Amino acid sequence: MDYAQFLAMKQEIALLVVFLIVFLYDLFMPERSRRALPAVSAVLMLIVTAAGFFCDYFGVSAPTEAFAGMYATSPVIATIKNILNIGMVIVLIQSAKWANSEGMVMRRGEFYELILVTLFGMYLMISARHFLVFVIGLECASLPLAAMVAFDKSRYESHEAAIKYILTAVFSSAIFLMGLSFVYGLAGSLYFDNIYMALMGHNTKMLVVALAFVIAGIGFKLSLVPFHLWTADTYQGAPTSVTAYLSVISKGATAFAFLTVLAQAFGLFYSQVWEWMLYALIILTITVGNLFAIRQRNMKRFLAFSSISQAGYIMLGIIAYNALGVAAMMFYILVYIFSNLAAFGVIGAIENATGRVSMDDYNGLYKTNPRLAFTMMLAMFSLAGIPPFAGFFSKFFIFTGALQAASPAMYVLVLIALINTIVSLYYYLLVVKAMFIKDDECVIAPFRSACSERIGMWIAVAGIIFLGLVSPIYDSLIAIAQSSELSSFFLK
Amino acid sequence: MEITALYYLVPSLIMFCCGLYGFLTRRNMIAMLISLELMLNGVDLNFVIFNRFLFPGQMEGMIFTLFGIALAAAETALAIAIIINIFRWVNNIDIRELNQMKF
Amino acid sequence: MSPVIPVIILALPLFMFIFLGLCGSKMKHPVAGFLGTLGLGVVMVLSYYTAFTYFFSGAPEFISAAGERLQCVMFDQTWLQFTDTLYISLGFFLDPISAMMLVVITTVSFMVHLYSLGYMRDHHGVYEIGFQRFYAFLSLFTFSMLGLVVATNIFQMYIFWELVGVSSYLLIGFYYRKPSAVSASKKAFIVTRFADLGFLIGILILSFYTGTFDFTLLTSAPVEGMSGVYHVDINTAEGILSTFTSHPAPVFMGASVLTWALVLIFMGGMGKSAMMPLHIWLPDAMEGPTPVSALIHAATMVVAGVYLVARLFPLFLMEESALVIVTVVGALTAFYAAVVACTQIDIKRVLAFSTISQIAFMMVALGVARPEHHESLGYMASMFHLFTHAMFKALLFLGAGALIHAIGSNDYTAMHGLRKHMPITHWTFLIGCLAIAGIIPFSGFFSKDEILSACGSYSTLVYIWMSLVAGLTAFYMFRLYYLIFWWKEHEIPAGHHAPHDQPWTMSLPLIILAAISCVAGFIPFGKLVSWNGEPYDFMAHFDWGVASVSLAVAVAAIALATVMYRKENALPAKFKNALPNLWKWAHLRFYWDELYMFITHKIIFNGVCRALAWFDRHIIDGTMDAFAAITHKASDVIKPMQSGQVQMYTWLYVIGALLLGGITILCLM
Amino acid sequence: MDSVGSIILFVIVALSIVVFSILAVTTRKILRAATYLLFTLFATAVVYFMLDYQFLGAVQIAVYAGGIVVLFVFAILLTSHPGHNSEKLASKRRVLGLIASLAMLFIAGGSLLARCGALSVTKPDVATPDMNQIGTAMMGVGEGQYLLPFEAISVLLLACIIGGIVVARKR
Amino acid sequence: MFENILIYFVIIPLVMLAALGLCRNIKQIRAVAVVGSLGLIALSTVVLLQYLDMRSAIDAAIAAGTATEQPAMLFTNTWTWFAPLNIHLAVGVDGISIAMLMLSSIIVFAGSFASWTIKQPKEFFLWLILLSTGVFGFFISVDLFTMFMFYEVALIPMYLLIGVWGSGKKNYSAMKLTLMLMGGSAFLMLGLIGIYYHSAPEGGQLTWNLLEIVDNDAIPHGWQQFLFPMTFVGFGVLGAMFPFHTWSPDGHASAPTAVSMLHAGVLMKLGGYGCFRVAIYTMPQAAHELSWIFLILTGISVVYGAFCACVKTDLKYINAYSSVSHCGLVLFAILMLNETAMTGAIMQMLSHGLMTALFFALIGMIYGRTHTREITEMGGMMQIMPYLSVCYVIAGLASLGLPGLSGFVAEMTIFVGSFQAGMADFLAGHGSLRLVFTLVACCSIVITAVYILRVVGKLLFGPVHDDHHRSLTDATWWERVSTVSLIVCVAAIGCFPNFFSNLIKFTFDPAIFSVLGLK
Repeated sequence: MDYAQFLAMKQEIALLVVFLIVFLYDLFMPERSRRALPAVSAVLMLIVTAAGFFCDYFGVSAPTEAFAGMYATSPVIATIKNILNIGMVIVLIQSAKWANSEGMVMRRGEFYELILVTLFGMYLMISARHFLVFVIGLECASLPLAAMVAFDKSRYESHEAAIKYILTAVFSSAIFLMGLSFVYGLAGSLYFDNIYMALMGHNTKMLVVALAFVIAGIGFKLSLVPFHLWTADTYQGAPTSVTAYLSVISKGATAFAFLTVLAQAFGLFYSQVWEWMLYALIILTITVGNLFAIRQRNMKRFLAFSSISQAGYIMLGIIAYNALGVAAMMFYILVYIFSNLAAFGVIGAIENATGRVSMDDYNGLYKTNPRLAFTMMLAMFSLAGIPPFAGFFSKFFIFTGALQAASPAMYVLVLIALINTIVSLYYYLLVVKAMFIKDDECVIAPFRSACSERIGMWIAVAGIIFLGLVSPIYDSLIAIAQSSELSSFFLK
Repeated sequence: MEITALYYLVPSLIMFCCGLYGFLTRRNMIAMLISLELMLNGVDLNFVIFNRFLFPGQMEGMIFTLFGIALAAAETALAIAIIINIFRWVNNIDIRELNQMKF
Repeated sequence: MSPVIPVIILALPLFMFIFLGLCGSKMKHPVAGFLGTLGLGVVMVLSYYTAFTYFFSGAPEFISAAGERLQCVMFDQTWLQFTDTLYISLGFFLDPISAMMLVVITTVSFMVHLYSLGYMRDHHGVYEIGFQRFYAFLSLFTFSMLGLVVATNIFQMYIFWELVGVSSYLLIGFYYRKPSAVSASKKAFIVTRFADLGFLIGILILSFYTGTFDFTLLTSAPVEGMSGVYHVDINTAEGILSTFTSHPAPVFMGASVLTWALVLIFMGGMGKSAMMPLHIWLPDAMEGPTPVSALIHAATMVVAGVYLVARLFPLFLMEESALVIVTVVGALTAFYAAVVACTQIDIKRVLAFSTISQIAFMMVALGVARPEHHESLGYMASMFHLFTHAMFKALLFLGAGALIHAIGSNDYTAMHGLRKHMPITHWTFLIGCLAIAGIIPFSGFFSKDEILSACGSYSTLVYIWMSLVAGLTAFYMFRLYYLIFWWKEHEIPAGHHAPHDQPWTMSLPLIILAAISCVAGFIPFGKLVSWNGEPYDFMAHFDWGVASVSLAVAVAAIALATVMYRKENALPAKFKNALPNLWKWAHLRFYWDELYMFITHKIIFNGVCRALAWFDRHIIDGTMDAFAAITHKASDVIKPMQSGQVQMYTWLYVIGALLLGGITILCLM
Repeated sequence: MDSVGSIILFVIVALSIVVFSILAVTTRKILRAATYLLFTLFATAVVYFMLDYQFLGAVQIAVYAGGIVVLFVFAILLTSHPGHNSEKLASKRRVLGLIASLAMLFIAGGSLLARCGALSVTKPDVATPDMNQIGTAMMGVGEGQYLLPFEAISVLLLACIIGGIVVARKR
Repeated sequence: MFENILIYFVIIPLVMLAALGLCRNIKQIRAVAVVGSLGLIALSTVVLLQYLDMRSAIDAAIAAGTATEQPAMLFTNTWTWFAPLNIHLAVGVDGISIAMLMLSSIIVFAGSFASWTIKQPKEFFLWLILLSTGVFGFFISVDLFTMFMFYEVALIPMYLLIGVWGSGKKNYSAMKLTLMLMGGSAFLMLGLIGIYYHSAPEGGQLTWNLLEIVDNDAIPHGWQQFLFPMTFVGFGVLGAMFPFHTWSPDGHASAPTAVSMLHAGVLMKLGGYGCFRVAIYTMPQAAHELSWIFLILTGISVVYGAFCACVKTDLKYINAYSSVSHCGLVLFAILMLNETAMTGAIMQMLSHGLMTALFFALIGMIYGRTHTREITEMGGMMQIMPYLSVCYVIAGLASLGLPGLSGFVAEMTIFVGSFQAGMADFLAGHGSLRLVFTLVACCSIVITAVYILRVVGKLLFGPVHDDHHRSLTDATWWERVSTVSLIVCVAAIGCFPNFFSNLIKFTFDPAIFSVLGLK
């Protein structure tokens, strides 16, 4: 028994330490100091993040495995976790006002605890090299979220969203497990590496069905069409901070985990099976997400559909199946975190101040709250991929990664994705239009948003502006991706 | 006559499909959860069967089932908590009436 | 001769245009007019000096030892390089016809400048609005016209060709408050622009095959030992013909490519010179101030087409068919215009049709010119007629202007019996009429006679035809003359002055031009101008038979006019009633305008433009909008997916997962 | 060659799984559905026993039958109105549900049948893991040992407890 | 980084943006706009002069035997940006780019004056200058990535500029314009990435640098067949190529004055420039083989736009369709793959840029006074606002190709070049498509005259239509500055075309033509 193996899980441990501190802080501190809980958790996360960047997590410079290959970490994994950490910090900062609000005080501590646990679950998903760990990670990342979605007790929507979310989540995990049982039946093991080896030579219908179920199960978390239908309702109903968290962190983590699963367990079937499955799913996801986004008036619902189609773009990095694609995907996730959080920051600020979330409420926002409008506009432009904002670079790189394959099918796929960017530009511009061009009698009155919200938005805006222009960020990501253990799968 | 793995798989699969059917058709949310349990149970059975018949030397399937049961329990508990919450709001647990958010 | 003077000749009017255009509105009216006139006077003097030097100095670059007149490129500056060989240059080309044109243009232009000082103000001495602008435009026109005639290459000609078109547009539309003037100017520009399209394509064809725009390379050969000096050489034109025939595709749609090129170029000439069927703009152009009509639409610009054909005459000689087309177009136009002129009421319209008819005479003369017939007498005759016509037609127009200025109307019905009130106008007008009618010894007699004898030596049919037209000319001119100056004068309404002669600024040009019309016929034109530069003794070829016949025809026509219109009588009405349809058709110019209106408005504007605009808005733009609409529609169609029912969500989820697996299985099988 | 007794037992258990599953999802009375679920779970436990996984069978009965079903019953009693315990199913939904579940049966079953060669094996006669082995596996870090999932699921369960409390708490 | 003069074309606008942020009142904003655009004009002049100097110095060196050939571009410099993808910030100019830079700076200058009294000036100039940053960046870039980035930077401010400051159905137009142009750039992005992946021979270092791509000449033939249409259509949309031109009428009609000026004057040139610089430069064989498709489309554009302009009654619509026609001519000429025609195309870009900017400036000024753009509701403007009317006539004459103004030289160069190309094709038995469409395009000179004179006649001449208009005033001094600066440039090109022609022509890479066997 070598329990020292737990030391390989530095990031997870750091996170659990944060969790524990928050837990204890919430338990034992007097009510007055508990108001500082958001700040405490944000600072702690910030420390973890900074440690990730500056101390390289005490040496995760090479791929490491633990628990006989059940758990793995490597620079690329550490990086993606770091990216999630950054998003987490912003989410924590942005949630402060809401968490300290009247109705939330009772549940403030639990919110931070649960959110940290879900992040832990995502870490596990990313690092898992065994399906049991993966499943636990997946559940860990979804179940507490259901509780968080239901946090807004004063709003009926919150409950409806929660029940929709948890029912679909459990259902999808049933389907996923079904697929997994087939995989097990074929391979006789749940270790990714063993599956990879055992499936060599197999190409049965059972495998295809299993893959379809596995993809469906993970696609649920990524909100790939047609497994996405919970997304909009849940996003709309959930508290804004939770929605933000769901839309960026959860999605980013799952995307990367998805890649890991597909590459490391089913890498052999890339060109025969799952490339085509993803091909269809990406087209569906981008298109349907866009088509629904057009008609939305509720900002959160709107961003839900936008995030669905963004997930499609993220998937391009997976289907590219090369180091460029992985780097582009990480970069995309990073940029997406900042852009989406900027948007949610604005939505949250406005919701907290006025309780309004409809796009029509935003009419003429620029006249009264120019900075909020500007932030929102930058977020929209970044999401739409307009230079010089970061979204442009991430889109460009992800397309570049996808096209490295140079197959005609990939060109068609990218073309469809590109055409969809026009549709997406349309609805992002609708928001800009509402804020800058339209006018309304009942414009949201000028207000000063909370300090925490401002900090969150400033960080997000800085990211939107600088992430793309400052090239070392992407350069280092690509260096990491090229050196990663995933690269060895791409060659096979 | 020999009872092969295939025979064992039949009830498990049917259980899964029944659960699916129930989940898709029942109005009562708790009934839906019950159906979900059926599905999860079917899956568990699958694991066990595969383990026992095809890979008897190890116990991954069994362990997985063990964890699966725990997961099912956790899921159910949380789901029921939320359902009760809903019930407090609308005094009803008919899933079809939970459609305020749509389109 | 140094190139300084040519440069000044071109630059001064341009400068005057810019100067008057920019600063004119800040000046007093007379100052602007005076400056313009002065500038033009200087240009006129310099042009006279240039022409005189060219014709009479005997300098070796102008005339060879054998007495052949040479072509001299005074200067040539590359303006726009297309390829190594193809480039547009701006230069000054001096040869007999350009020297002659310098004189014509500056003379008439100066007269008009002078005349306008009086004309462009009302009876109380108040200047017209835009008086300065008027002079600026006149300068612009003069510049353009001078640039056109001294062009060293066909593209320079095209450039100035466009510029005169624009000047003409601006001047016709001078009274821009009058909708009729605006539409007339528009019509003039567009019709000539259409013709220029042909011109441009002709140039493109010609330049593609020959690889040059230069007239000197198209029609002439350099004179040994002197740079920039050339003489007309038929061998060059033959070389070009062989270039065309030796190309892989020498024939296009039944005609040789050279013919196509020449005919297209001639189309440009037809537009500017108002040949049928592109003549419709000229009568309308009379909406401009009368001095403008005199300058542009009688004396100078409208003969540009003739000048163009003359300039390329050696090339036209290479293609018999092209010359035949020139002849036919000219002959038909001459007759048509003459007939129409007999029925017009507006005196300027009569003069306009007369101009068309006379220019057609020049065209015919070029068309029938052949070296084998009297050494291309037609060419010389055409140029001669151009010269004399410019003078007497300018005279007639300026006279008409004096009448209009006095009466305030263009219709002869408002005039009648003015000979007593306006003696100077009367006598000068009469001289003009006699000149155009071809009565010895006025200038028109000589030039017309030469044209007729050139026709005669080419074909009897053309000769008889043109003689008939000459008779018609005499008839309608004297009809006009009698109607204006004879007949019973109108009552003068109380409080109005009787019409009277105009101030000296208007009378002096009339007198000068009348004097020139009287004596110009005696200029030994053949000695100065001939197609190949070799002097040509006209008197040696003079055909008294032709001369007497034409004189007899003219006299007979005048007599007929006298009988009919000497004083008010029933004859014209009887005549009109005898041939009502003919009269009506002629009066309405044989419905050419209506035909054009039909084509342009009904077919092109309504049929093409509106249809295209509709197509654009509804089909093309509709398609683009349809993309958006389809997207929205698709969004509506898939809306039920998001029904809010979890069970439907999961149903779709399952079906999606199963389809994903099922279809992949099917595809793999 | 299995004994007739085991065949009969299998048939009975399989039939009861099938029948009770169907009943559980078709019965109108929700409490009955919970009961049928209980029966199904019991039958499943019997299958586990038949496959020599005694520990698993015990867990199944204890956790599932004992824990979850009781939870269900409480929930049902908490949320049901007197006399309101039956539900009507829309036939359209039923058709859709039937389609989906039959398609699932067809595709999943078909894909299993496609591998019927490999699956047509009888129960191999090897010893199943005993409690000791299971315990070691749960606490080990080597190949085929599950300390990490074990620890992870504890975090998950903790989170679910917290979440459940927060959600269920009235305020 | 700052030793390269070209980079200042981006830095100056950025500095202007920063300065705008500090501005407190309209005077300061105006000062920033004017000083900045003057700085840009000065900068482009300096670049021009230095460029000519350097060219002649190299010529001398060649004559002396110390140099072998003229480099394709001068002032080249690259700074690594995204090293793994070999993306650089690469700059360099040749005569064409310089011409475009000068055009842009002049129009920015004129546009600043044309929006002297705009409401919300700070935001307006913010977007306007952001737009010009994109434009300048595009013209100085030789790296496909940065080029594309700047291209899109230039596109998006249009949405807000039209949406906020526009008129009429501005929302619809702004959206349509933005979406269609971004649609074009979708194809473009695909094409550019495709070019990148085939930019080097097997095993070579892939590159985004145009000059290297041209040197490598490695794009396989089959891929050219695919990538050429992508890039050409991508840029062609912005060049208002039929049938992708419909954003232009609505967009221009709704845009505020300075935006119309910049958009028609400069942005649409991005399309033509890109078609030439990217599509044809890098893929000459495909250009040669596939040019017929686009020749048909652009040939249609030329006459189609002109015909449509004939029936429109809204001044901006007329001018927008006229832009379709003129810009069609640009693409048309580029596709002739003939040096003369291409030179003409670039000159046409200059010419159209200037005169259409002038047109839009004037229309804006007239609209600002009369509050209508319907020519049926106006008339006799010459009596009311003679200065503006005269400028309008000059713009019209330039547009219909009056010698001495810029339109003539550009069109004639195009026609001569296209005709040469067409006849060469025809005589070599390659079909008569080029020839026929050259003749069709020539017809546009007549149609142009028709619609220009129609407008001039209805709008400026004739009696005053609406007596309320009599009280309107003529141009203010800032409007005069705006128009005069454009008119002077129009006349300068028209009077001294050879300077511009040589500037442009000199820089054509003969390699392209030798590939095609055309020179």
